Amino acid sequence: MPESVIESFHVKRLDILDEHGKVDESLVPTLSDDELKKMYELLVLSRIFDQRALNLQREGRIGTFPSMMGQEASQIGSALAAEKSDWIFPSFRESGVYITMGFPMHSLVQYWSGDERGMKIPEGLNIFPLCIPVGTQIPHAVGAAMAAKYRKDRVAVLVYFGDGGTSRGDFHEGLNMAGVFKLPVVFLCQNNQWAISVPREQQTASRTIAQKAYAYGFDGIQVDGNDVLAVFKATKDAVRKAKDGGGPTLIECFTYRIADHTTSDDASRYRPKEELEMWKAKDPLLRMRLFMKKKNLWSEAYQKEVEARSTAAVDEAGKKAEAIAPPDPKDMFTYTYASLTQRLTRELRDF
Amino acid sequence: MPESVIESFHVKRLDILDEHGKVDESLVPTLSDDELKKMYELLVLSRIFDQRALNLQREGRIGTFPSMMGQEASQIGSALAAEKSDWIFPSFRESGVYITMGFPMHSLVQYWSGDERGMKIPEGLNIFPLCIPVGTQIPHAVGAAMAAKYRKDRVAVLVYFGDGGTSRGDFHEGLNMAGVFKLPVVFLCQNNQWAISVPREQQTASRTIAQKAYAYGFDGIQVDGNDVLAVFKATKDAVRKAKDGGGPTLIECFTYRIADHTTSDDASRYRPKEELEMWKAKDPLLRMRLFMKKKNLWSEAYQKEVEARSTAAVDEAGKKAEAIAPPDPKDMFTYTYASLTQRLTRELRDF
Amino acid sequence: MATVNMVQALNLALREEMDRDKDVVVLGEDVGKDGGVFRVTDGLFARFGPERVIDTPLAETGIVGAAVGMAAYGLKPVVEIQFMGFIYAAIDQLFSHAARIRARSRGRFTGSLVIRTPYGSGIKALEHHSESTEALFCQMPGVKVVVPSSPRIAKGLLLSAIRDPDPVLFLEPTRLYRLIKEDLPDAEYTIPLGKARIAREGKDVTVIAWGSMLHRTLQAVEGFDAEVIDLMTLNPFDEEAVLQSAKKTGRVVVVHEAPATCGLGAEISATIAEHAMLHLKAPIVRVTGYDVVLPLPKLEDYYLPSIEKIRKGIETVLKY
Amino acid sequence: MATVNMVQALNLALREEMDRDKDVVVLGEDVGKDGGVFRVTDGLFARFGPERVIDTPLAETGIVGAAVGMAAYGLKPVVEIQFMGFIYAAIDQLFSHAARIRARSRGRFTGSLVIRTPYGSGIKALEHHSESTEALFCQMPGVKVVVPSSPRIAKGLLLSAIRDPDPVLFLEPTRLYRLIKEDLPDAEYTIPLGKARIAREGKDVTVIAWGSMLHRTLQAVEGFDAEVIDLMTLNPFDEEAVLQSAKKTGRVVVVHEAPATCGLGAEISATIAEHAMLHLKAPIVRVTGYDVVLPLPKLEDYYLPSIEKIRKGIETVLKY
Ligand SMILES: Cc1ncc(C[n+]2csc(CCOP(=O)(O)OP(=O)(O)O)c2C)c(N)n1
Ligand SMILES: Cc1ncc(C[n+]2csc(CCOP(=O)(O)OP(=O)(O)O)c2C)c(N)n1
Ligand SMILES: [Mg+2]
Ligand SMILES: [Mg+2]
Repeated sequence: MPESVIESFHVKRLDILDEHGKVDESLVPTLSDDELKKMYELLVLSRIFDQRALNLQREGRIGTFPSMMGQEASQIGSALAAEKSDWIFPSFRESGVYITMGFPMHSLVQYWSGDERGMKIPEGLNIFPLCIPVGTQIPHAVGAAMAAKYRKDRVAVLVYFGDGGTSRGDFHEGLNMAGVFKLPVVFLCQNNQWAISVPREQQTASRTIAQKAYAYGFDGIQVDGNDVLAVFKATKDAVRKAKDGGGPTLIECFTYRIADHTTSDDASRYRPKEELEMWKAKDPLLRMRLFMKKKNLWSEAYQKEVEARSTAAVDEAGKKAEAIAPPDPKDMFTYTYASLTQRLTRELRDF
Repeated sequence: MPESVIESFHVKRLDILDEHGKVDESLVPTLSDDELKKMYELLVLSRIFDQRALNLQREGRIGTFPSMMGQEASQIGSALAAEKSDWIFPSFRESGVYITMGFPMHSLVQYWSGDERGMKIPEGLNIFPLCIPVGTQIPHAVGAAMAAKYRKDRVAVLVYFGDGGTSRGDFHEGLNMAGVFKLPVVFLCQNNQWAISVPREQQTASRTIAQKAYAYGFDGIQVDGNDVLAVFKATKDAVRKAKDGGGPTLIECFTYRIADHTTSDDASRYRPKEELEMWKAKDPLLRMRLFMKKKNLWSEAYQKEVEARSTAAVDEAGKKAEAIAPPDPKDMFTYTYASLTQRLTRELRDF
Repeated sequence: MATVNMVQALNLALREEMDRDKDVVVLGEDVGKDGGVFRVTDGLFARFGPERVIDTPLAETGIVGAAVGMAAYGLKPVVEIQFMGFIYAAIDQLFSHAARIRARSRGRFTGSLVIRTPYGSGIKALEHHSESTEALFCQMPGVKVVVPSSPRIAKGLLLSAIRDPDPVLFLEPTRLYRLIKEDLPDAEYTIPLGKARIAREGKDVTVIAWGSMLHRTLQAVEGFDAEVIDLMTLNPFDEEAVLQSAKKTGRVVVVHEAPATCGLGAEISATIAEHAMLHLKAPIVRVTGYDVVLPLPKLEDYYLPSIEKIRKGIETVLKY
Repeated sequence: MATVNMVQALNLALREEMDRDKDVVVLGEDVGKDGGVFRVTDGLFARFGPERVIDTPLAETGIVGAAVGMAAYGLKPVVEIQFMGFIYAAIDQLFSHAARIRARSRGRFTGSLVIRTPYGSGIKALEHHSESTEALFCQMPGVKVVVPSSPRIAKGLLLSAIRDPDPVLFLEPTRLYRLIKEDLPDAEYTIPLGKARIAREGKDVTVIAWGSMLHRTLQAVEGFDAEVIDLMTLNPFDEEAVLQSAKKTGRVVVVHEAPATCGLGAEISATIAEHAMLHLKAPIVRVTGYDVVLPLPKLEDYYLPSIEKIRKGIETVLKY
């Protein structure tokens, strides 16, 4: 009767591919050579897109931009685990997710240049526009999952957020609902160790982000977020579990934000250089390359070819975006309501 | 390297006094006979006050009232563990907490009769007015604890909320901050199994409320909320830990709402009768009486005397409240701002 | 032909629309087994089951946020917020997302959802149970705000709200829930959003009101040749109807229970002062609640616009 | 005598007040080591340490809710919300508690806190970084709302806001952060809340503005004999000053970047239409943003009241 233990939890961590390209064969997801190459090529493409965006910003051709450098494995690994019919709710740093899901790169450039037309979501693609108020996209994903469950559609919903996002009430209310209704959601936290200048330990006192799932009655797992194979496997498993009615999963991708928070930020004000250097060595592209090489899937020539192809695609996207005529000022009246109100009609007339 | 366990938790439950008045001697808090009697008498007084309030409501002399019946041990046991200098943030059902802290009963009656003057907090009493928006008092407690810590005051902050309150973002953001800053807060959840018509299992999928603490990096414990000794001990320990710089604790008082949600509710619409009967047998007053009897601290005469004294005090409070002259209508202009604005001055002039 | 009060009318609207369109789902606190604290969703749980009449955890942000996701997916969520005083935690989701997702996604996703909530004073309730902050929501482009004034109107407006492609905040005056009974036509009918209603024709003065204040106003205008406008949709409100009447009578009184400052009366008055000024014979008078923290029941009646205060307002403008 | 921009002026105000009163603490996201994303709290962390300059988790509800508790305990919390677009999650705590705790506790506890936040458009920022929803907050009794229009004014108003016994929402126009430099007197000075300022004397028309729109207005009135009022405190606003000027000139234009509907311009216009109508020679014109979802940078300039639009408004009322 006295003091008794009534519940116990064990938080797991998944690592498959280490910094030296060594893998745990027992855990490597079964992927064809082509699939591995596609995976690697998306890592490279995202990196090149990201670098280009940073340049465009420096040249003043786009506005403030949040770099995803260092988080490629977390984004590509997870997005590749989703099917086209699944629903994706990104945060604001997920260029890699948009690219992997087939969202046009030139639209991303157009959007970041301050043109809302870039966020027109192509029909047939179930990805939400990016979400800037931190964590607020989480309940949207939960609602979409409720709808999918009600319609008996076999879809999983993936929602992305950062370590900072886990502090918001939206995170709590969303995950709690997902637990109560056993919804097909995969909660993907990219714990990149920083929320602008606030380090992970000051964001929450819990040892891991993954363990927060147990507050909601479902499992959480931490994965090496710079290990694209581990992220892919964990997400694939969670997506399957979701579709099989097993309910939600929280995946903590343990990774790092290599760049400044955004182009308006100066991380040197608050972030120790050594930490940055330490993480640069864990580069997700590098270790994947070493792994591919061992499998004879990688060569200098191949690398050059992939980079050239990616650069060409990014050039193309940039050109295409710049070629778009500026929006008609009257465009701002178009989408506030389905149809113009009396007042908007007057305002438009006098515009 | 592969799948490894990186964190484990064990959620404990504390039971000391069972339904038959049997105690676990190894855990009984050391309380003098007078302290035990005071404890018991507060249980009785709260019960009698609660019954009276329900009658006053039926007679139309006060408005909607939320009964605390069944939760006396959770409220009195925890409030007795606080010192007068500690800060208390009740929810809306905590008549027993107000009474234990020495808040005048006639003021409670006055407040529930629809007169805000009843919530005038006496100087020297650090208790907040009751809080109706569920869960929103939690961040206030956290802020008060930050202030106390900054001032280096040796105080603990107790905040009360229900099982439903744990679903709100305010709960999450508050507990997370308390964990990060290691604040002297005791989070007291009265899990009375219902949030109006929503049963505990539909409020959250976690097996316990206590385990939610681990999402914030501190300990949670479940106690038998109908066991005043267990509640007292757990709270006392948490208060000491808080004052010693050990940080926050989440205490789940596992109890039951015997009455309807409020006098405007009809629980028979949604609640199984058997469940209610089952819990009535766990009455917190009954088991304390049996325990006191074993210790020769209880007799029929004592019971009669305590009830008579309590009834007299409640009669007195009722009379005092009813004797208060209705508020001056102009009173509503007094406390919106520290001083009247131009507009309020005009409105008051034309009133 | 059924004779019903507003609670029953709203319940009928929900039931009929859910029968008609299986994309309509209801969610909120205690809307299921309990049928809602005011019984507006009574019987829906039994009829449509827990997948369509969803008792949610106590989490207003999450509820409205989830509704945004449901609407994007293609459902028509009808959220109940238990009282308007508890809607503030949902404002972020409503303003930042429901109101903007159409614009943000360039029409691919819409925030086609309804948030129903009891509102207003006059039922001697606890703190936070008498809020009337409708103007907060009229300010946000992308949001529509509707207030019915009778059972028949409530049913017609709720059907329109559910079928509307934009997010609609549907405010239900608690004072009217059971105050009035009305006959409902058997045939389905809707009342368009964005249109006001002349509740009473008149020549000397225009009095504009909505919800429970409309009834006080109709009592107050006895003996005056007053035109009474029931605004019904607060945002976007029917400027044309308001301006037309203001130009006709040249005298305007706006009545609402919210405090004067930045209440909807301010917008109505400003619109008239901008577009009908030359037709005005008198100042535009607002008869409203005071700019104070809403008092508890004992002083509630002193806070609210009374019939006397409304008459005084009318007499003031008629002096000119 | 220091010549500073608004960021520096605000920083000085915080530093001096924290030196003077150790109950003043600063909290928010990135206010510590980083000194705030606009550097308003730069150097405070080094000077006052982590107990007084508190980097919080990313939780707007919790931050403002905690400030309510701190204020009740006796501190003077100065909260920074990183952008006004992220304040909505804090509205519940601000409206339900900060604004009411004085009334609820009958004066025992007060919501004496300041919420600073950058606001307004014109810096080509991302979505949610250009909000101007000041009128939302002017509507809630118990809350004060302040907007500075220059470095000197910013410092004086912030000191008053921190010392004010009621909750103050202090809106900092991002467009002005570094646009203007001004000399600050060395001696301590404050600028009282609730009082407007005649920024320019004139006879033919009264133009009312605040924050960054004040500067456009001052440029726009060139060549007109216009009186320009810098409102400075939006709630409670200086009715007397506004009415006095309106009665003097008989013509009023209100300028703000928020959409017209239920913007503060509506309240100002309604107040004049109620209390100075007989002195008016022309309709009251509002020059505002459009009632649309705030466009992204490419269309920002088309959304905002331009000098031309303001001049057109003035010409309109001068026609009468
Ligand atoms: C609700 C809200 N508050 C503040 C901000 C400003 N802001 C933008 S990103 C950010 C930090 C987010 O950190 P995290 O969630 O870890 O994502 P990361 O930036 O690391 O990808 C902040 C504070 C915001 N966008 N939304
Ligand atoms: C934010 C908010 N939403 C809804 C309500 C209406 N309401 C009052 S009490 C209650 C249930 C609270 O349940 P719980 O937290 O378990 O406390 P209990 O009533 O069981 O003591 C609800 C939904 C409220 N007061 N506040
Ligand atoms: Mg981060
Ligand atoms: Mg409960």
